[in-house]
Amino acid sequence: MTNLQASGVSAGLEHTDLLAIFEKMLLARSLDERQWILNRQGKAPFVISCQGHEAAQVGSAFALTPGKDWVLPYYRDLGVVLTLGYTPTEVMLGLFARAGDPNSGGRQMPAHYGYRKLKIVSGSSPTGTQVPHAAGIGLAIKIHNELAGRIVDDAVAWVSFGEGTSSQGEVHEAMNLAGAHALPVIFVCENNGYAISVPQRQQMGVEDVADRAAGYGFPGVVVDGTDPVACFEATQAAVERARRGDGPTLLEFKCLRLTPHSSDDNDRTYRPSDELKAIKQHDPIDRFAAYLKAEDILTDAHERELRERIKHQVNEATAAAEAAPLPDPSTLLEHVFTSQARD
Amino acid sequence: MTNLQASGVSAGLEHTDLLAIFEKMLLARSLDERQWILNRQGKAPFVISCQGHEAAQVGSAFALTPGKDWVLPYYRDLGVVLTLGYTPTEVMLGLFARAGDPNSGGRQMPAHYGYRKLKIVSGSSPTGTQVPHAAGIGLAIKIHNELAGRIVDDAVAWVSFGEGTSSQGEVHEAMNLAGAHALPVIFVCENNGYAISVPQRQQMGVEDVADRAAGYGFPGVVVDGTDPVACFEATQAAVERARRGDGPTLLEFKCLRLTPHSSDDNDRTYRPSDELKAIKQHDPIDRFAAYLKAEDILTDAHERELRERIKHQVNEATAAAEAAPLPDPSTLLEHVFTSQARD
Amino acid sequence: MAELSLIEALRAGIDESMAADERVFVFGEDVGKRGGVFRVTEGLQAKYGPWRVIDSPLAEGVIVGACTGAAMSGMRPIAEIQFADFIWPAMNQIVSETARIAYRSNGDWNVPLVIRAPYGGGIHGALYHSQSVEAFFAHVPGLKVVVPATPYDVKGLIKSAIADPDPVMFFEHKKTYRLIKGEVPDGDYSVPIGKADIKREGDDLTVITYGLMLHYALEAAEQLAQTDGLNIEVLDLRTVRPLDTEMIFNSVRKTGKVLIVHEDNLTGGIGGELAALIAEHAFEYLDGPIMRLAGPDVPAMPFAATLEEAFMPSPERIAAKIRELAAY
Amino acid sequence: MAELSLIEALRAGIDESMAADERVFVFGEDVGKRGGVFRVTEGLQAKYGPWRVIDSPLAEGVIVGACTGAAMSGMRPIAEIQFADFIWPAMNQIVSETARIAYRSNGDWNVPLVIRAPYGGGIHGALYHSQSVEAFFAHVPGLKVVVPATPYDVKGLIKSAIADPDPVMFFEHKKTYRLIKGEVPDGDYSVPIGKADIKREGDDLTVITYGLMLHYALEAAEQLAQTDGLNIEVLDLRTVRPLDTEMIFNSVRKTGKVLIVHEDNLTGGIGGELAALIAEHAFEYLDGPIMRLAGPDVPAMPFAATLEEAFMPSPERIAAKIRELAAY
Ligand SMILES: Cc1ncc(C[n+]2csc(CCOP(=O)(O)OP(=O)(O)O)c2C)c(N)n1
Ligand SMILES: Cc1ncc(C[n+]2csc(CCOP(=O)(O)OP(=O)(O)O)c2C)c(N)n1
Ligand SMILES: [Mg+2]
Ligand SMILES: [Mg+2]
Repeated sequence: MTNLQASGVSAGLEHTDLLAIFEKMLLARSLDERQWILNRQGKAPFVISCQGHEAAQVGSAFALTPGKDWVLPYYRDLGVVLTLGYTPTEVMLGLFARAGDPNSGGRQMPAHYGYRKLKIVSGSSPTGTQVPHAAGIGLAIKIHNELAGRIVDDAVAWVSFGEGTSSQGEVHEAMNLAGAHALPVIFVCENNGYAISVPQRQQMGVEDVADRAAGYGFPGVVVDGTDPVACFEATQAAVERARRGDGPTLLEFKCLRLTPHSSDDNDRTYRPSDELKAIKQHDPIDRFAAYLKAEDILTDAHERELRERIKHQVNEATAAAEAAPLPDPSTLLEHVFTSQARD
Repeated sequence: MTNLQASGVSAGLEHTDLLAIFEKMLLARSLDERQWILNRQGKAPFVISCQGHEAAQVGSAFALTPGKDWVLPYYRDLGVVLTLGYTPTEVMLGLFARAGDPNSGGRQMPAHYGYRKLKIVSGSSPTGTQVPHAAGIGLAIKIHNELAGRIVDDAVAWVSFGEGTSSQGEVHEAMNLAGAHALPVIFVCENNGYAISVPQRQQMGVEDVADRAAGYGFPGVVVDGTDPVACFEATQAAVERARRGDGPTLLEFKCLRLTPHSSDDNDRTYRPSDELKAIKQHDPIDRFAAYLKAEDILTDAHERELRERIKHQVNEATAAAEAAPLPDPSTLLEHVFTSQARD
Repeated sequence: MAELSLIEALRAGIDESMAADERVFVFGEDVGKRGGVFRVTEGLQAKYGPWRVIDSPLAEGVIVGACTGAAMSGMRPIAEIQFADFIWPAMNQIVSETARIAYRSNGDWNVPLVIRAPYGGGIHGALYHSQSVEAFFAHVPGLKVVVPATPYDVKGLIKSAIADPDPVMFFEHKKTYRLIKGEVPDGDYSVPIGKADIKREGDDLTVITYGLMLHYALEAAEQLAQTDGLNIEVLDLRTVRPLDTEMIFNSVRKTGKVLIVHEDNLTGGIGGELAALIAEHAFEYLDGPIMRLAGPDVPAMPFAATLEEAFMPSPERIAAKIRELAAY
Repeated sequence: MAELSLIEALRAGIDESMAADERVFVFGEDVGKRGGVFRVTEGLQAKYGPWRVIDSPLAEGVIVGACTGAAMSGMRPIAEIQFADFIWPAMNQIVSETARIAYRSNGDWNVPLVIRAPYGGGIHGALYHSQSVEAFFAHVPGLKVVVPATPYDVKGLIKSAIADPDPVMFFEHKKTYRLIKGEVPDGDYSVPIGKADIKREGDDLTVITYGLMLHYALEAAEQLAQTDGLNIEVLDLRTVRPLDTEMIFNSVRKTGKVLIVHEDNLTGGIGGELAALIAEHAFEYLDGPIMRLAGPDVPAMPFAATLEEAFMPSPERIAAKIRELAAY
């Protein structure tokens, strides 16, 4: 984080941008924390967290153009979808499985994002299946440009997944395809060192997933995932490369998992107790706040005001979503086919 | 091939070994050529060739210990299975789908090898499925050694596949597993530049499949696949590494495909005609013969005698296999389950 | 009107759809210069260029996965799986993704994707180039599963499949590609997905079938008309999901006797679903047991001619089974 | 004798098999320290060490593929798929490899492998943690498919599965893990694969079912005995491939009426095969249509409680269907 100021400047981020990033990080954290409270209150059967990934998510998503670029997030990416335009209420509608949940109308578990109007592509639970979709969207963009003989579509496809998920064959197949045709895809590995209980050394024989990119013919970049500016910068470079038609990049953000895998997990059964203590020292929110204050971009008063505002937003979102109706059981059979729904 | 003599010596190969390698290469080529003739005569519905891969196959297999090491070849590996102990008649029984075919009793297509007594593991048509099996055999060996607290089983699992097949997700998954646990597996990619009609540049964004190994935490080695001694040496080093418990190696043998993909293919539809002419200049058999003669290891007379002997063997094998009975239709329902057959 | 082989009719259908809609592209192994190992796409790359007929890497998971992504982004991909036997690496995509994206997004997204694959045996394809896989996909809600048997139907159905806003599995019996010829109208027409077709009218007994077996069943029926005076109705499903229950039940009501014939293994094949539907909803019209004739329950069709022949249902075996049921 | 929950009985069976045979090992995601996300293997790594209970990478293809290789080399692996919904990346291995290695090698090789997976819904698992997948595998020759419903059966069947020289798919309904308790004998016993079990005798009507639905069917049967004086036979398949046709046909001969109940989607589910077998081989004993009650034909079970409930067959719905059939 030492060179964060420098990169903030070199990345062309204004102070207002840095504050906007901080705010989205805080909002993601607050919404996430509230979800755990609701879970303990018996009001939300399932929570899966972004805590410890906020810097990577918000920083990276900040380099995308909402509504233009295609985004295929995974279940931890609350920070990503908030940055791209989800409202807190929409997030909470998903948590409570309400009919108005934009992801799925309450059909999917919480955090299974998807929102056509934001070009956030519907995701699922099986790990890694979104990565071929991103390659396919990249292929479609490439086809448009090749048929036109020039770049008529400079959108990119941004897709994320955990380091555990990088073991899935489909992730390999997608990266290989993207490498073969220099497709405009940004592969983002949010590496938090665990796949549920399985530590990275049990998952693979390397330190850096980014090392794989060389085997596909494109750059792999390791980034401090607790530094939002570094994540922004790395993503921006990848986006520019992709828009130019130069092909994919694999970004590996080294993140922290500050919570158990999900509300169904108990990480004390497998995680050394001192490890959690140690990583909490690197909490991306605290670090970014400290940096912004050290640089006089954020004052204590401003931070308090921000936190108040966000708390209020989260309260409102929770109340609105809780009051919203559940899906009508009579809708169970709808949308098996699109044709059925549209004619 | 210039330093072939040096490597032959440094690899500890005696002249008799070099001649044995040459003989197996010749035998593989002869059996293969005969199969095409039989195909054109309408006697064999399907042929798939080793032509252009003989040096890699025989050289590499020569570094294994038959009956001790586990071998999972793919359909081109006639040279491998001959080196490990298949007789020409057994090969021809497979070609003619005879009841006595050791692979499958005539159930599988030709070249779908498998022979329990030789520890050649039954293979199939879907490309790449054998690679996880090899990782699993490596895992089993590792388990034996870990449970014993020392190396009680120093066998290796040797598995091969084409460069096109390296795109399959299962290949990635298997290499990743082998890398995570330093399993005694030797991954052999026989790269002939084509997956049926699809040239390598359309399959992947890299020159060398071997580059992928770094992403799994083990060495990847590119070897001239027309040089049997180089292939032997590289395999021997990988075998020693694996026997010591130091883990896998990915060997990439740059081979030539001197024939169409199979007897069902017509490569004139996609292969530049001068390309085939050019690669024929590098025919591994011719090159090795020239080398052996230059080194006075082989004389013209000896070569003639060898070719005569092999021709005779191939004749005998063809006649014996052709005369052998087809599977009895009443056996169709057998061996769906092992229990059924063994009790 | 022209007489075309099944493969020519299929190619013509794809060609016309590609000409009419620039969003349509083909993605699969060897589909480009080679025109596919069966030559279904022969000439199409030369006509439409390398970015509309694209050779994929050898990886079925990403063939279907990438096409699913492309379809979500607005394209109309046709994924070719070289042999139906090689569709399994794509199973995760098909079942978990392609088939349920409309449902899971509550209708926000859809996947207009055709997945084509040659299936079936009798061509010395052995254990891994002969399989019938339609029943697996017919068990997946969210998929339509089409198995045409004639040149007319294949062209009409591929056009419907490409135009469909939802995923369609399109299985072509590889033995019919060049064996089966028939009249195909010039120009545009389509055959609706989900409609069966009575390929031969009769009132003694209904044979329900599809694919290559349709032709064997018709052969058996013709023979029995001459030798036994039996008047067999032959119902070609054409689509195995959704099933055309109306036409099926109507035929059963008329004949009272049903033989189901498929090449796929007996246990768990389409025949089970058909028999269950009939045994529940047309029970009172049945004059005899619902019989099935199908491939035996072995993992697949062996290579040796002796064993392959022992596996395949044939016109003779179908005729024998019809006689048995007719005599009930 | 002790009263155990289903998960305790399952764990005991695995534990005893591991103690008895050093070739047995467990390979799957989170099976080690975490003891599996459902805790089936809890305590086993502590007992047998990290090389007999091994955390796999997150890749089902190689979980099954590596276990298949290890099994061929003489081990007796138990592969755990964390949720049945996540078995699809392994479909290629299971269908193309595991299931047919014995057949394709003409008996030269065999694959003694157990693939375990929790399946089924009713636990807020949503679209991807609720699926029933048994019918897909019951269509694959070369596989045995076991779906036990009681602690006694689960322990006896896991022991048979581990001892079996061929691949066995072992599906455990995750809602039964802690919900269902029962007497389990101390020490070694086994339950044979392929044998059904009459869990309740009766002569008015046969309900054929398995898994969680067994318990719902028994509840419905008890209720109807009291309210309607109906005497319902409840047949627990326990194994869905191979089916115990003898016991099935015997029950149908006795009652003349059959209701098949499964949680899996209706179309293409096990019910189809059952109905077909009965409609062919016990036709003359039928006093009414063969009815099926099953999960509806939607891609999977939604998350929202309202929709999940609308999906699940319940004791009440089973009772209503029994009444309908009994009145026929
Ligand atoms: C195909 C598949 N297998 C297993 C699971 C169960 N599962 C859900 S998340 C997860 C771990 C993912 O780890 P990683 O990719 O590192 O992401 P993280 O949760 O650490 O961010 C597992 C095993 C799944 N969802 N899909
Ligand atoms: C899963 C699967 N998909 C497709 C095929 C058809 N097929 C057989 S060999 C082959 C090309 C293999 O190329 P490569 O791996 O480079 O090996 P080579 O034949 O060149 O030695 C293809 C596409 C198959 N056998 N399996
Ligand atoms: Mg992780
Ligand atoms: Mg090749």
